[in-house]
Amino acid sequence: MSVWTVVEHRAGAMRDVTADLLARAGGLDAGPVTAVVLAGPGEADGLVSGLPPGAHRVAVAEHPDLAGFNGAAWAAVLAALARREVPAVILGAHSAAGADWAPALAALLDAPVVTDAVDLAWEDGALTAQRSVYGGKLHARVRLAPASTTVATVRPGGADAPLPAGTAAVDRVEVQVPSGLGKRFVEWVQEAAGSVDIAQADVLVSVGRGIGDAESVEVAEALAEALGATVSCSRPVVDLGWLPKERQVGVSGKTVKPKVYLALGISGAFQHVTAMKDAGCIIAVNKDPKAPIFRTAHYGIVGDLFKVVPALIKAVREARGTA
Amino acid sequence: MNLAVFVKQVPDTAEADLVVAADGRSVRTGDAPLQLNEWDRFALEEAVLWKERTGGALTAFLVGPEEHEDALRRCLAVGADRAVRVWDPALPGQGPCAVARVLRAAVGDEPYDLFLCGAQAADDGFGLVGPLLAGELGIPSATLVNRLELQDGRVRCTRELEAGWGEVVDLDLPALVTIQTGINEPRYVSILGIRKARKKPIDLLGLGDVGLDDRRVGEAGSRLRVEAFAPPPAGREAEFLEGPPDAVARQVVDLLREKGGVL
Amino acid sequence: MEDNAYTALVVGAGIAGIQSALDLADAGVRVVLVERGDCVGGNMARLDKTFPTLDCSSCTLTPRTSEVARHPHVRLLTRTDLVAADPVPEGHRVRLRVRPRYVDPDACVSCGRCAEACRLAGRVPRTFDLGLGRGSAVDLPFPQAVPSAYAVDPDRCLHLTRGRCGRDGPRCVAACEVGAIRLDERPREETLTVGAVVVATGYDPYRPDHPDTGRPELGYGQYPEVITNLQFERLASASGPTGGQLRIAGRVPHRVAILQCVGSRDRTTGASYCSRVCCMASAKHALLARERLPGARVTVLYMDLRCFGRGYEEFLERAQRAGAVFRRGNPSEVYRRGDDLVVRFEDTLLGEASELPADLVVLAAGLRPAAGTAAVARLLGIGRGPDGFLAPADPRDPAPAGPGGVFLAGACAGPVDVPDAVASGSAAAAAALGHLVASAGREAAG
Amino acid sequence: MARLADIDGNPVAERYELTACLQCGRCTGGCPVGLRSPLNSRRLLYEAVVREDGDALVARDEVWDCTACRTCSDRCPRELDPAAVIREIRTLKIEGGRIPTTAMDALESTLKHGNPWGRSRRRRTQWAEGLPVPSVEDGQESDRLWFVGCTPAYDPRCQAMARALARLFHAAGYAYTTLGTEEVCCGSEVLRLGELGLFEELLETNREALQGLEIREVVTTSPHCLTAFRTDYGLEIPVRHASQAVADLLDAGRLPLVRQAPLRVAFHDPCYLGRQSGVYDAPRRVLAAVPGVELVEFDRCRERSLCCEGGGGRMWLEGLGEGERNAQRRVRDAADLGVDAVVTACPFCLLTLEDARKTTGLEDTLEIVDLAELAARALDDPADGPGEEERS
Repeated sequence: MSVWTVVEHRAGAMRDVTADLLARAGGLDAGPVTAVVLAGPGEADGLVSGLPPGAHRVAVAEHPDLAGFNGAAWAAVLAALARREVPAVILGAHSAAGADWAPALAALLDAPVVTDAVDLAWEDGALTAQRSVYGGKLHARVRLAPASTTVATVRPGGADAPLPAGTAAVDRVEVQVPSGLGKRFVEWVQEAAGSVDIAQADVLVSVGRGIGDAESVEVAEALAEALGATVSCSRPVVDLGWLPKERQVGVSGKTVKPKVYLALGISGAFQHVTAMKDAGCIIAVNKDPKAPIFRTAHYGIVGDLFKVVPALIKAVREARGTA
Repeated sequence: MNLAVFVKQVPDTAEADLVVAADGRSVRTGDAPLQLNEWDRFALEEAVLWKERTGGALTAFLVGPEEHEDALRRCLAVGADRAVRVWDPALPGQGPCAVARVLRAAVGDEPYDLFLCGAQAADDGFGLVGPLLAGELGIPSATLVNRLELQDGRVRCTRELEAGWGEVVDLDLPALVTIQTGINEPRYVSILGIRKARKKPIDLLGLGDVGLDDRRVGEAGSRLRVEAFAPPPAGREAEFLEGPPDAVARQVVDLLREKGGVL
Repeated sequence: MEDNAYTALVVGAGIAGIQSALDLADAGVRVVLVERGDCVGGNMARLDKTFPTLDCSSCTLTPRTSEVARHPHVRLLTRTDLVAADPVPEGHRVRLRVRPRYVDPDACVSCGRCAEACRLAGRVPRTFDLGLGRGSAVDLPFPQAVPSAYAVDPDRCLHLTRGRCGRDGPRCVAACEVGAIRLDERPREETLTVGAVVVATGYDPYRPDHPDTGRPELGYGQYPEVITNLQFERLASASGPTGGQLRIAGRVPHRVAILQCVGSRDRTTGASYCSRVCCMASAKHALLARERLPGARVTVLYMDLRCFGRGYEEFLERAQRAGAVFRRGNPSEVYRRGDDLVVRFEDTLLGEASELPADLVVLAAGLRPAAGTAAVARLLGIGRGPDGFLAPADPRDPAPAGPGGVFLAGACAGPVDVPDAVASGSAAAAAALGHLVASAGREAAG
Repeated sequence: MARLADIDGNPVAERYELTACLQCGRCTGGCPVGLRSPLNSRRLLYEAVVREDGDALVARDEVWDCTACRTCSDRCPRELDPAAVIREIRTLKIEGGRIPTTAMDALESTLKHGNPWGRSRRRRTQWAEGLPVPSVEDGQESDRLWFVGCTPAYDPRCQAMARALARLFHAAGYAYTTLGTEEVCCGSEVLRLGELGLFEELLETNREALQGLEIREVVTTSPHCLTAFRTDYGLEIPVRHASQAVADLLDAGRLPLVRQAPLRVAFHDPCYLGRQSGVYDAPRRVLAAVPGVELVEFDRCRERSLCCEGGGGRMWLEGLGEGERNAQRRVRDAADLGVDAVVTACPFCLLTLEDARKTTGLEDTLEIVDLAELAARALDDPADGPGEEERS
């Protein structure tokens, strides 16, 4: 019995969810952990050497059809390996990659599958998962049917500390990628800079009228830059010409659902709140303790944002430096 | 091009107070109105755009009870030529595997070229039905597609990855894609349009019609069982962070790390 | 043959009524000319110039008013209303009500001392000047008025409205050296039989501030710089409140906006019809403004220009060559911004909504049936059109209008300009004369 | 290619007699967004008559700029209805599905939740917490219905309008009931956005609610609800605006306004209250009755009141126009008049003016107050709970 962790990488670079996955796999207590590295020719060594600790064994498969990312090829290779070794659990990240290969793998193996688990447990020879449902309003505990192999993806973040470093045996495996997958990787693309789509941002630093004047928008921009976040705003800020319309969050602007929404000097006009209330985590800074934004925010800071924001920029830069 | 789109009707729970039933295994969504799953709106729009562009027919499929038919009416209102609803008393409680199996059966032998699904559903959020259905059909698939073009008899898909990245893959036809929000601008479906669609028939299929028995569907066929619903661990009521700016800033950094996966 | 066989009643002493009265009188008919106002001349008397010749209005009118005053066959009654008319075999038995003038016109020498003495001197808005100037409760509409006699405004005079004027009584009485003031005068009535009636009750200018049919969005009555076209005539007239100087609210305007079709061709004001005279009147006003206000920017906002009469198109061209700017667009509203008035309209040729700043806004107010038109119609059995104006019995024959020899002259039968009013006055007189002669013939035969 | 036709295929030019258009431009000339927007009603009517390609007209987006204030239609010398033609084009856009997402959200919310604000039906009565507001849900019937309206019920700023009105009604012993959480949107803005089908459903729902309760009179907080019931529903029973109800209570001596509310104010006539419903004097009567209030009129008041751009669904539409918004001009004009506050009597005006106050930097010098709020300040009991006036 073993647990496989499928190593996630993109354009030759390890993705940091891998550490999280290895920790999860170790915490599952369903057997030793194998990190499976699927890569194009010549790509694997770099990935293996950058592998975070936590695996007892590293299985490496290189194949021309594994270059780039092809969920069908990954699933086919993983299925072939899994049929050979029968791992109890094959674990991936609930990422764009995991969303592609994991279901395909489950289909090939006719295996029980669960996705986007926030927590996993191995109980009585079967996997149970905690999942966030109804937009995070509830959690559901689901139990998968016992099976020789179960496929699962987990939501990144919130894992226990990784296992102590050890020397993992690197095991190169021969793989075949079946022909007739009907799916070919073409290329990676990156969004051209320029036009900003605040609706796509994971983190928004949003400013309201309370920011005071156009120059103060720069304070918010500095924070956004430190965070790698996007600046958005409420309607009056657009009306004032401090920021372009494409940045506006509101019923007449854009509706956003970022993971984190930092509301600076936004007192919480309804038209604004309606368009951002579904953000994962809303942190509001406002000098007025009665500002309606605090009725929507998950976390509130009553204070002068010109004191809070510079402190925040400093703290973020520090956190980045040590991260 | 012969197109199929798969849709789901889900409760809009943004404002609803969800109540977990006494047995812990079902959820009362209160006054939450039903609506077409957000991702499916984009999938439907994409399907209609393809129909408009390439000609051919569009069939919409839904697995659900009668009160979910509105989703199919929307499909008919915006240009679906046929709507198929599959339902059977054995079906409630089923997971994505079983839904995919039911849909596979409902598709039958009809030679569709392109199948479209939403990337996930707003209620359970598995994101599984599409790719599992592709598996059942034995055709290539791509998930989280935010750009879809026809190129040399294949579909070229751009998949939305994290942090501004995308991945381009080609799929041979027939193929299945799951659609990410933002791929298009879903059109508004007017009440008059829905009213007109009420006059069009919706094909109702039972398990017998699609050749499945109830052991392969529903909870039994899902190999996944919801044991309990519960409120999420953290409360949603606002919590005030207090202290001097530096201390507050540190708390915010922790939050950013925890909630946003940033830092 | 009875005396009244050759007696005609002319109701209204505007230019049309005067023309009718003179034509009839010259033909030997005895004419009773009744006028509800203080003097003859009607609205034409208010005009400064007439188009398309830019003749002085009074030069055309005064010879006729003085002739009508001294014609031996014309009996002129001012402040007089027709209150009853009954058909009789000879024509109509009519009852006239003569309201007191409180000044004996035969005694009055028009010296003006009464007006100077009046306690309300300089405080009473002058009706003749359409509210622009201020006068006294005893007043002469304009220097050449016929009859050349002052008259007391019974709605203003303190003695008449309150029963007393100061402690020492009405000063006008004391001031009048010829003893012409008669504040105890009473209304009187007389009844007579006439063989023909010429109705020439004319028109009233549209009131942009009318509570029901007005256009409050144009700011008339709210901004002193917004006036009507007829008020503009008074401003331009040497006999007007500014002595003929174009000044408004104490300032000489240098941006003049003339707004066409105010209260005409506009169902929202209750008038679908074209008032016919405004286009040429506005061209005239534009020309006058260009001539008298050197360098002024004069803009006429119009939706169509109707220059159908002889010499009219040429007159429009003259105004345009003089530098008046004609922009196509029916103005929508007037508001104030700082010291300016702003006219909001769409320049439909540019296709642009525009704001036109102005310091004088002239509303080309349309023509409406005169007050009392309905009553006259009822008394004399005359039909009216949907526009409210009197209708001839046969639309192809403009003058004959009712049983017993009733004929229409001038603007009571729809908007007309001065030449047409004169022509229709003569036409009505000719028709009335024919009727009188024919009646006399039947009588003689019978 | 065919000329512009409505959704039933009737040529718009014939249905609205557009061939009778004088092309005078008075509609465009009076359009409150005309100076900033490409919307030109005169040209639109002309194109509806002469253009062979109606679809090209429908494709144009400037019709979303219309505030449905009806100035164009009110002023048309031929009594044509440009506002209705614009609405027809909006309907065609709706049926074609290509509409701004913000409007789409509002319409879909109205369908799902019975209000355009995306809020749950259950929360519709939250504004009234702690106030004795009767509701038919609690079995408190009356032959008079107070129709609270979506925006006063849900918008935190506008909830103060509803709360103030409730306090005034209570102080006067005014009998009424409300529909509680069963109240659904009147459909005024839904109709003006062109969503005929949804409007019909709302109309039916509200008509049935009224008939089922034997309501004899309706009082609305919002002039938009007033217009919907009076004009669009053609309700047989009297429908009055809150300002009229309060003015009558004052006239009857039933409302003791005793506390001083010393304020120089300008009254902003809402389009849907003034021009569209002819109610000009009732709010002024209320203002006159508040001790200490001095009314200074805007130059553009009553029939010429400057539309705040909140109507016609514009609360959910940004509009194409650039430059100063009318609401901004309005508060600047108010500042020039030297008043302390702009009083209005419409939730949309309240919101647009509140926004404008902030964007013009007049936050500290000018207050935007609802008429009922102002009157309630003069009531002889402690003011309403926590201030809810701060908005972003």
